[in-house]
Amino acid sequence: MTEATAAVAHDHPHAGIMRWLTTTNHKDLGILYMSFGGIMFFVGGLFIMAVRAELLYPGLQLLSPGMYNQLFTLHALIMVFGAIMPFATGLNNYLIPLMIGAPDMALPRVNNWGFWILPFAAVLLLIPFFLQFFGTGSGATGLGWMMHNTTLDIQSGIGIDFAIFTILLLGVSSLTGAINVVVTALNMRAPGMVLMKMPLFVWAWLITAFMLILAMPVFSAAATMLLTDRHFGTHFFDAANGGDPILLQHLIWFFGHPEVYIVLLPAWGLIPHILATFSRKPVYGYRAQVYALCAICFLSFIVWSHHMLTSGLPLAAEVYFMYATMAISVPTSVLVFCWLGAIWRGAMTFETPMLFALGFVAHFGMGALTGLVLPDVAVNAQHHNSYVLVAHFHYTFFGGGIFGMMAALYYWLPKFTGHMFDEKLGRLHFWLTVISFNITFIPQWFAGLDGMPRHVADYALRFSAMNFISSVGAFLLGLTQLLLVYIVVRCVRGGPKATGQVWEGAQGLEFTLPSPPPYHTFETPPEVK
Amino acid sequence: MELAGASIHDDPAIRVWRLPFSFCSRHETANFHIRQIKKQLPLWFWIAFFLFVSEPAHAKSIWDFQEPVTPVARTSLAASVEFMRIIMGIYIAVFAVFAYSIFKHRKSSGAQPGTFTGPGSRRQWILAITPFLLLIYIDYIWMGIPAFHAISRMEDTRTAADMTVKVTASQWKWQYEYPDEGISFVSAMATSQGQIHGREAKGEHYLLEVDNPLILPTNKKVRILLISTDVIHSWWVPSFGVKRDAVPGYLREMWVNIEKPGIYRGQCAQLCGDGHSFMPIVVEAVAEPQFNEWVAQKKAQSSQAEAVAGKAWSREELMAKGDEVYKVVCSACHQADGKGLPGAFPALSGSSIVNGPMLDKEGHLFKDGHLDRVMNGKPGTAMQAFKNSLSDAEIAAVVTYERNSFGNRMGDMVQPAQVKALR
Amino acid sequence: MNEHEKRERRTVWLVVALMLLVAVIYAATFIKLPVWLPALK
Amino acid sequence: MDEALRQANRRLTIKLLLMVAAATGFAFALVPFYDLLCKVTGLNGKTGAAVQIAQAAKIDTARWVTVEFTGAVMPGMSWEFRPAQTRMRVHPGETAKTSYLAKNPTNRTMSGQAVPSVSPGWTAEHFNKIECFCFQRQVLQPGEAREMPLVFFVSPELPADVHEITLSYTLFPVSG
Repeated sequence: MTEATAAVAHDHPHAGIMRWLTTTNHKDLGILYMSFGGIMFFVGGLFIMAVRAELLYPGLQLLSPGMYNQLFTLHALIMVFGAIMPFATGLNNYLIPLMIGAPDMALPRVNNWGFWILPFAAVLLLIPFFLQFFGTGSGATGLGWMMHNTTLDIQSGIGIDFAIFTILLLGVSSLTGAINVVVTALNMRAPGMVLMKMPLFVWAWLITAFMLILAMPVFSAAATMLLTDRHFGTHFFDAANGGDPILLQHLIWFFGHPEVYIVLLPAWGLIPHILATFSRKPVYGYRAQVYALCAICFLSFIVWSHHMLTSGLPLAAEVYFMYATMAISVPTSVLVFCWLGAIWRGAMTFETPMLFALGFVAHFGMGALTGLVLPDVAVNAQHHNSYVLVAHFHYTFFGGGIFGMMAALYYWLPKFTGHMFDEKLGRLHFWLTVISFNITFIPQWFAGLDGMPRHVADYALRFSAMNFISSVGAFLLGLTQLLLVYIVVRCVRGGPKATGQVWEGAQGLEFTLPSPPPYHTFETPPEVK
Repeated sequence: MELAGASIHDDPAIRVWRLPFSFCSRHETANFHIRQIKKQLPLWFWIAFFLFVSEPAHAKSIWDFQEPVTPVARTSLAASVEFMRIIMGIYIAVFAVFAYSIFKHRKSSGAQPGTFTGPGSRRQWILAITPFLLLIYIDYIWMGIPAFHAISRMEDTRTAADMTVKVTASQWKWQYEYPDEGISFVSAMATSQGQIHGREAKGEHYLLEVDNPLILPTNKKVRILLISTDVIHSWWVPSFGVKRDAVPGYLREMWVNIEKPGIYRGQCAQLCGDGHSFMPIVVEAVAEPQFNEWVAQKKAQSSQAEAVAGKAWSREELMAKGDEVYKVVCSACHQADGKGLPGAFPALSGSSIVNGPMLDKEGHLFKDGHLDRVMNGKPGTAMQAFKNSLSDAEIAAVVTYERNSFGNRMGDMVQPAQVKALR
Repeated sequence: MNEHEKRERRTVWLVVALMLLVAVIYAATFIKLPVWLPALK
Repeated sequence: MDEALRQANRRLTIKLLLMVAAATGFAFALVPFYDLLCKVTGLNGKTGAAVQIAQAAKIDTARWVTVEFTGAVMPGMSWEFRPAQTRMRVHPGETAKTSYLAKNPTNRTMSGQAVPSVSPGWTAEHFNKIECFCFQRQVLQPGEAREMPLVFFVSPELPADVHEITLSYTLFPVSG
């Protein structure tokens, strides 16, 4: 018996806590992943609240610079690896088998393993941060999320080593998850569902999984090399013995750039579902979107050095990376075009998921367009490592990634719980998020254009006004998210019954099931025409 | 010569960071900030007004950098403004269509959903392809060609430079060197810890002021060589439009040609540890005659210092001078009474290093001895190599002073000439 | 061999192939990238 | 739980423990393995960089290239280290000789390793060192000063755009 059939053979879940610890059921694991992502979203948010509180006024009020560095580094690592990626993985766990008519993921036990690595990785990352309050060690890593400075001199102590082990663990977790997705999507589809009929969300995740498989080992290897450099006397990144500190940047950005798309692709995959549902139209430009996603996947691997245009690359490399990066705008605009096509001449209604999807398009559009400016090397010399960059990637990561995840959450929440959420509160949450998000990040453009570097705990007086507004916006944005908790908890507890279809225009196999779907689904595969 | 001012190392609060939450914000400083912000608020409203209301003709004032004073900065500002206009244009065009669709194609206004899944007619295909052709045109021709010229100008090696300046970055200061003139000095932040921690009012150039600015002549092509001696730093003056990393062990270069005299301020732009925010760059651009005057003056100073170092100093002279230097350079960490700060900065009083040997019989520097520490610093700590920033006489004086103060009674002294020989 | 067994076999091969791919990239980063990348400097 | 299942679980536990032990062992074996790999393949410069012998390169007397020299000392080295001259003008292809001065003013025998770097970086392949102190570690006795010679030529293939090349040596402390 294989794992797949073995899992199905367990008819009933364990009771209580054992159910969640031992589960190999894709729906249970999906919920675990998503809950973990949600919790980490608030942990990472809390950290950035402290950072923004420090930046409210010029001068050092609350934090020492070392503490400040730790807080923004942990914020970034937690948000990317702890919140957005696990949440997207949770969605794929829950939805891919339902969307392709499979009984479960192909490797359910591996799936369980992949999830249970995550809490330990998170603990490992955070341990040094808390230990310092008890006088042990010098705190967590404070090098920025990609650790792109040479770590040999910048920070001794255990923080970076713990971060390295965290990265290695996350690598294992992501890779098992990715392999699982690839195998499931390629091998477990219901009869009749050819690849070109696979829902776009599954396509996006299949491509994401391939990106993970290609990029994550490089990141793990870079982390291992860093570890051996720090403790075992190798000299990969140590200039003293022929190593090259810039090599570390190359390796890390070789992963780091695809990582940006790993965060965004799942959202790009689910946006067409939502737009189509609430426009009551079929998906627009399905093939074009699949090809665009593939093209972005390919391009993301050949443009990494645009993150290091100020590190002194040769002229030829600068020109190449500039033009290659600009090429990404073409497949990305194909996606935007298809999103426009999805709502054009539809019959739209504006429930919360639709609002978030449209908010995604508007904010991601801003992030993407400014991304068109940044590769221009001359302009990049000005924008690189300034607050312009901070604003830019928050428009893509928050305006893209998180808005997408929230759209997905609202869209499938009635399917997961069987209850409708409070629509009024959902809309309130959306508008408050949009307003406070823009109050937070628009001023950062101007601070950056005016010459404010990022990663600074303190700033010159000319940046005061912008930072004050930005901090106030950030506090609002943080508070607003508490509303999301309230909405989700209330929806889980009860509320009006959701139908199987949930939304009037919803299509797809997952909406042929009752809400919530039974513990085991599609044990006999459905026939797809 | 001016002495290095208090730097980030001097601040006990930064070292004692097991207590990160020091609630030292004072009311009067908070009021001060609010006044500052009120003063700047109209600017913000103004910008918001232009961003959302005005036509692109005003766009230049929105997307302004700090005043560009080099050809490269002017080029990149122009490119940035034009590019920003283009993307705002694209954004407005695309989202106008979105907005139209959102208002027209709603269920509540009785719209009937279409069933199409892609462009149908030839007209629709043309409509679908055009934006992409336009985008490619923008990417590779409209902005792409000027961008190429801008880069080749930025990396220009065709024209020879008029002079060279070498910048050596270290945590958290810059050392500037004019190899052809034989001038070298260290430039560190001059803002006081009191201002940073809200005990004093913040000055106009808070965090953007240094003890020794880099002096450059205007209208000269200056090649700037960059290197680091610890981690990666990045040298950035927004008005110059150039930014480049200083990498340990690897030489990098860029160039500036400043067209307008003035004082230009920038900061380190690569996260480089705790003092990253406190590593400002100040460049004073002056006309060539003034620059030559400054060089002559610097040279006179150093030959004067050399002459002073050449003579034999009496103990009294050394002690008096040492007291002076100690107050400015050392007392912030090691304290006025030489007792240091337990757990953060070691005491000099009764220290085994201060009370240990500094020179051996042949006159060689005792490795890790007192004089070696003062001259070459201790890696990985706040104790920096003062031979880069202090003169022979100053080092000799302060070392002699430390060995014969705070209850230390070594009784010996060191002459500037000896220090000179040990550099 | 029925359809089910065929699928199982495919699953196993796919997993093995993907894991090999991961291992190769991981090893190549150590061995090859330091050799390739100097070309970029 | 039936007996068969319990037995199967026990076997699995033992297998997993063995795997952990094997993985730990492998991790320890990696260091000698890596050393061997480096020795065999010459990776990471372990075999030492080969000195390029000047071919009878044609001297391009029509062009001048300015070569600048500079030096940096890493913290922890109490040495003085600087070029004997800051710049010289050479013809591409012409063999030139200069030197760096190093002095160990301390009372301890110390060794350092100079790591070269050329700017603009992409001209490094056109900058050929025939004799260079950077290939071996330099040991200086207490108080010893040494003039370290450097013989080089700039390749005639150097693009015509380049007029200035800077050579920098960073002196790193060598411990152990």
